[in-house]
Amino acid sequence: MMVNVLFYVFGAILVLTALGVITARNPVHCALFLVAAFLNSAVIWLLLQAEFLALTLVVVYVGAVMVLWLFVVMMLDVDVEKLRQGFTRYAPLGALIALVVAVQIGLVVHVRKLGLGDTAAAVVDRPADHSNTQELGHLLYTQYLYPFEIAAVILLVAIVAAITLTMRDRPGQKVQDIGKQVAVRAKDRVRLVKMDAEARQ
Amino acid sequence: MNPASITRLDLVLATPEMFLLAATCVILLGDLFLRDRDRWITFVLSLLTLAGVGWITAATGFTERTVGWHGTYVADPLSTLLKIVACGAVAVAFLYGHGYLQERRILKGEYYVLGLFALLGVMVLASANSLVTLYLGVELLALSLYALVAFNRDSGVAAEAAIKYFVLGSIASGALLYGMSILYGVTGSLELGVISNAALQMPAGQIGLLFGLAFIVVGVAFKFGAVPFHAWVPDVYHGAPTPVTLFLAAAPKLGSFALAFRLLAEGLGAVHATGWQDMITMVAVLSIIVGNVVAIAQTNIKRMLAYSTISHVGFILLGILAGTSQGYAAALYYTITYVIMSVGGFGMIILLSRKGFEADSLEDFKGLNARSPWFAAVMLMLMFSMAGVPPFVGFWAKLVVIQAVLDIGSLWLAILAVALSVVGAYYYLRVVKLMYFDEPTDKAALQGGGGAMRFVLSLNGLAVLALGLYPGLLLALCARVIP
Amino acid sequence: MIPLSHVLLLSGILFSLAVAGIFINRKNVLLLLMCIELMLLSVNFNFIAFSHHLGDLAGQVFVFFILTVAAAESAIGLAILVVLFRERRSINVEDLDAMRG
Amino acid sequence: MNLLTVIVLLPLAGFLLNGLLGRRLGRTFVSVVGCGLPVLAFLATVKAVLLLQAAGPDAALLEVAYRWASFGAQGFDVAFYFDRLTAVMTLIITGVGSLIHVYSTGYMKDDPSYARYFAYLNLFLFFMLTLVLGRSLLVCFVGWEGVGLASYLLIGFWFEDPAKAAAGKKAFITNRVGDAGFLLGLFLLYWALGTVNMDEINAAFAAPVAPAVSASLVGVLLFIGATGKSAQIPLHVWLPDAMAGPTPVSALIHAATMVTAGVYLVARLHGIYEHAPEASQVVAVIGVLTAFFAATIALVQTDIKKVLAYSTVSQLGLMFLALGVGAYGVAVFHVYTHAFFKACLFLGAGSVIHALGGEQDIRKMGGLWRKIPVTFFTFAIATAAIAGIPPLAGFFSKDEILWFALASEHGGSPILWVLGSATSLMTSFYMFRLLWLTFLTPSRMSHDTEHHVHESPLSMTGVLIVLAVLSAIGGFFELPHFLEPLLPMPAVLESLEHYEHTFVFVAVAVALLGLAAATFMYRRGLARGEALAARFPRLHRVLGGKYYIDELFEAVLYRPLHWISDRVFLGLGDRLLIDGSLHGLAALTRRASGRLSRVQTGQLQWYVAMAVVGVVGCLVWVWRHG
Repeated sequence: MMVNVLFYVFGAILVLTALGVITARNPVHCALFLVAAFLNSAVIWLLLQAEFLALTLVVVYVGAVMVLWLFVVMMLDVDVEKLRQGFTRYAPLGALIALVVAVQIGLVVHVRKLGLGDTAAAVVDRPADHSNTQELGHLLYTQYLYPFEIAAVILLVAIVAAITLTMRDRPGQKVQDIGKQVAVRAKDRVRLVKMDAEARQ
Repeated sequence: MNPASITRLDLVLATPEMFLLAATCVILLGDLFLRDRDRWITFVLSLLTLAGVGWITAATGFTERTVGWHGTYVADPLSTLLKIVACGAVAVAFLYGHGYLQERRILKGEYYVLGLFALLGVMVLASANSLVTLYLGVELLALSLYALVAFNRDSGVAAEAAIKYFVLGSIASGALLYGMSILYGVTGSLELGVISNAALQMPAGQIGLLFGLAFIVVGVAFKFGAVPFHAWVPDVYHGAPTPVTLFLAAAPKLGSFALAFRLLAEGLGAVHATGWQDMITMVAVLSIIVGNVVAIAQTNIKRMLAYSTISHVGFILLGILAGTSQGYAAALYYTITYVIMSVGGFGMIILLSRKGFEADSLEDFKGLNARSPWFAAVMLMLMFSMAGVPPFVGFWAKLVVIQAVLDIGSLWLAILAVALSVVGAYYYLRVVKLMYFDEPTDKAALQGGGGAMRFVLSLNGLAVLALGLYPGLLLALCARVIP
Repeated sequence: MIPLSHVLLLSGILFSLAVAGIFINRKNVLLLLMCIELMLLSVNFNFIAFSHHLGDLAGQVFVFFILTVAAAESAIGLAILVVLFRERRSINVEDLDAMRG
Repeated sequence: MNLLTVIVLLPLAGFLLNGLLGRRLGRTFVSVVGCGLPVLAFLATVKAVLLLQAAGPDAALLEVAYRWASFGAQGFDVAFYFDRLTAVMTLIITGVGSLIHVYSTGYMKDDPSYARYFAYLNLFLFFMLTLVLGRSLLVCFVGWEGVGLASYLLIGFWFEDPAKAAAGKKAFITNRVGDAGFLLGLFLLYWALGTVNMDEINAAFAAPVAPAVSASLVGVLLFIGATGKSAQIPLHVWLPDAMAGPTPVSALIHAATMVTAGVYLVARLHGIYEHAPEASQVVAVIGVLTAFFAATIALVQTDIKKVLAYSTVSQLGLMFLALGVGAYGVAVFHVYTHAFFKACLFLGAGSVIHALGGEQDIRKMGGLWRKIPVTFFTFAIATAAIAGIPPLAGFFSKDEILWFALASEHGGSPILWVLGSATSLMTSFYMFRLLWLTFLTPSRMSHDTEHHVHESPLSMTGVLIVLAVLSAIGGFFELPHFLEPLLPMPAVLESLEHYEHTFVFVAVAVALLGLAAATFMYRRGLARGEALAARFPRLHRVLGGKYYIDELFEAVLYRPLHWISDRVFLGLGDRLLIDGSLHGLAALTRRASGRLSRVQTGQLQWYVAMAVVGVVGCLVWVWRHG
């Protein structure tokens, strides 16, 4: 019972934060709303016994990915006021679309229950020492090893792509070449010139 | 032995992928130590890699359907064929693009690395036997392509194309995933074989299944670039650097076919008639109409070919919607011939371009016959083939697809397809007219492309003719790999 | 015990909010990317709910992969955005119309 | 030895040799290859005909060149099929083709693209032979498309002139419309019968169990293809424009061979049409209407090639009329005689144009018979032949067409006969008008032009003489009888059986009437009459009696016909029907294209909106079916 109450409370907050994401004026606020949405989701996932994923969401997603987002938001430093012009013009349209999609989805998943009927959940009570993490880990490294490796490749692609696209060595950029610095000789830097003394003019 | 462990068979099955991944990592690292003018080493290594992958795929090719990696991977004749063709397409794309990128000083090793990763994505898709693998294959392919499109960092148009591609592609992934999640919930499994069995058990018109299916069809149509989910195609083809456009038109279409076949035919074959046939029919018809009609108004040849791609996708979907073995074989045949033709078409644009000049306007093809009769003839063959004029291979492709549609008794679809291919002939013909009957605006000899590219491009044109004169071989192959 | 259909409904609402968000934001590409994140989150809800309901961990594994891919996607999307901003000095969606027709 | 394959491949070899090496090896090489290989093909055809004759009346030679494609159990072979019908067509193509190649060596002597011209001409022959020799409808279709391409290349041969290039495109696009019909018919036949071999298709329709497809539907679809290639209403628009090409091309492609491909197709698939009375009726009606209206147009044309072009359309109409009433052999007979006299006329016109340095307007000719007598005599014989003056070739074939139009049990009717005879009258009239104005009336040429008039070289006049002789005696060969084992003649209505000879006289009388009328009208030439009238207004009034009659003639006959031609056919037919349908469709497509392409606004959200509409559509579908 407690679980249900928590679910509805956090579910409501989640919907509100999601609304915040799409309606907030300032991109920084949007990003923060998104963080809040993720945190709420993590709680609900805990209620659904997906402990490992809930923690991953908080640690990896909120902790790393959203920070990256905030960096970019601030780096791009766009004019907030201009960004929201025309917002009200499109808001009704957006609301209408949201309503249509939500009603259609709701009819199928809630009213018709996906045609599955009111089947009882196959949830079994887990023993106290049950570890969701361990089980997931076991699956990932055995049954899902192949997809796991591909996921790794995807991350590699992301690294390669992000670096290719954003790192640039402009001409005239000043960089240190340690090898050259070490290999340098005195005669490369200083030239001793013998000159005759000149008479004062 | 632990039943959950990886067997020797699993390793053998995935040898091509493992080799490709290893070789790509070597290239990625090796390229760091190369100076710009030594970049050809990366190029040669990439080609060698592709040859190696092709060879390994052919050598380990499984004649029987073999499932491995705990049901996430499948090796069958279809996957072997798709992988080999994809390797060939990527190799040709690299070959055509090399000179172009070098001339414009945007040649970087990452072009090849990302291209090879995209190929890996196609291969993953070709061998996918579970929703997870399919999804990861789609994403691996898509992420590599987003980056490739934005590859020329000094081009605002390319960045714009990339962001559009990214946003629309991500929405497509979202829809696809939503569908997959519903499918998982309804059938209780991620493995295509289990899903297929579960779908068979269900009553016709099971709402949950259809609901998931709708989103999956949307995702597949998005990735194919079919109307009304096509909007990214013209802009991305137009904005991306030509070698990348060439790449986009080649291997990814094979991936899209694999996605459609694995998901719709293998996973959801049970709900073909009561499920996705109607939706795919609508999408295919719209694609053929919009693609052929809008192409007429184009003045940019890359955009024109983009719309022509949309119409070709419509034809591929016609084969798929038939839902019969012949239909799938026809669609596969169409896909492969489309890849050959479009690679040639974009190759011609590269050939006509030179440093500081993009031959992407239709006008640039004016009087090509006077400048180079041979390449005008090559382009003529490609255009006629795309228009579906016999004896070129494009005709056979259209013929088998229409045959498949007639076999399921859809006379109206066949009539529509034939009628619109007549409309389509108009814009292909315009290119021919420009080449043969107009004065060249630019009398300079062709400069683009080295000897190797010209040679391969000539072969490419001749292949369209040769495959049209001897269509039996490829047709039989396509029919054999479809179970 | 949380009813399955309520979780699915919640995820449906998230999904439709995400779609609506894509429409409402006419000015900032960045916000479109956030809406896509929201969309993926709703899909994750579906998988976790089904996984819970079926007593099958495969759904959770899928979510794990989606999270991975979403992170990679963010990285690439933001990188493209940075390139775009450098070229155009703007990430206004309405300015993205150099190609049309 | 694969004789049939050799026949087809010889011109292809010519194309490759001339196309690849021609520019380097010089004109002599090009001429020898360009003319020699078609002649060799002709000789090979003769050999094949001898073989065929030895084998018996309804035998056929069959040669499988190679297996093209196989789907499942069904195979597509590239096979060549040679029976009497094919023999006639192949003899015409290689024979007349060779002659025209020879003629071209003189006509195109000074053209800088000599090699390219011969390469295209050989390419055309290759495709045309593929078309008639192919056993399967599919091979036939390859030839069908190929001749379209070759004709496109040749019409636009002088592409420096944009109007000519546009004409080439018009021809190609109009033909594509017809091709859609052809393709659909082909698919339907394959779908229903599992074969596209034409002899097997005929057999299937003759079998006691009717095939699972309506013969009329297939017949009409294939006929749509034929209307495109053979310039019948409403797809006839391209042929007059196609005269932009070099004149020998007009003679070969647009008179003697390619345009008769539609006739060949229908005759070859007579098995379908015999069992499709509705389709046959369509063929007959379209044919006779085309014949009639094209003839009215020809009455008022002033460009020598345009007159001949409309006359070709009109004669093709007569051929379809014959097909429509089941007289397939007679139609082929007319193809055969028409090939001679029309080729002779076109080449003669070419000789005239050549002599006048490019002038094509008959109002600026006249009196040429003294200066270019060979051209004149051959032209006159061919004119008499097309007009149906006995005993020249045209008389025999045309007479039989009109007879069967009236008396055939397979759809003959008096209306068809009346329209056909009227066409015949007009044909005679406008052809003699042409003859008078070009050759016989006093000269209306400028002094400068007149000074340069010269007879054409032997390569051209020799060919003219050969063709004139053939036009004169060709009719004595009883072609319909020769073809009868293959293409049976329709039965004749019993009530009319005994009147055949009467109608022969009527036909001759009609032809002579046309001759008389033209002589009456144009004996003195228009220009002379006008000049006289201007100089001696009094005398003009005194001599007016003749002119009153002229005016009466004009008021009674000429004006209404002109009106019909201008208003009804050009106005209603061309502008309304063609602009309204074909061009209208093209314009509509282009406009739709412009509109639809504006959908692609570049706005990302709009793109998403389209997709969302798609998603919602899919969900609605689910809701209705779930």
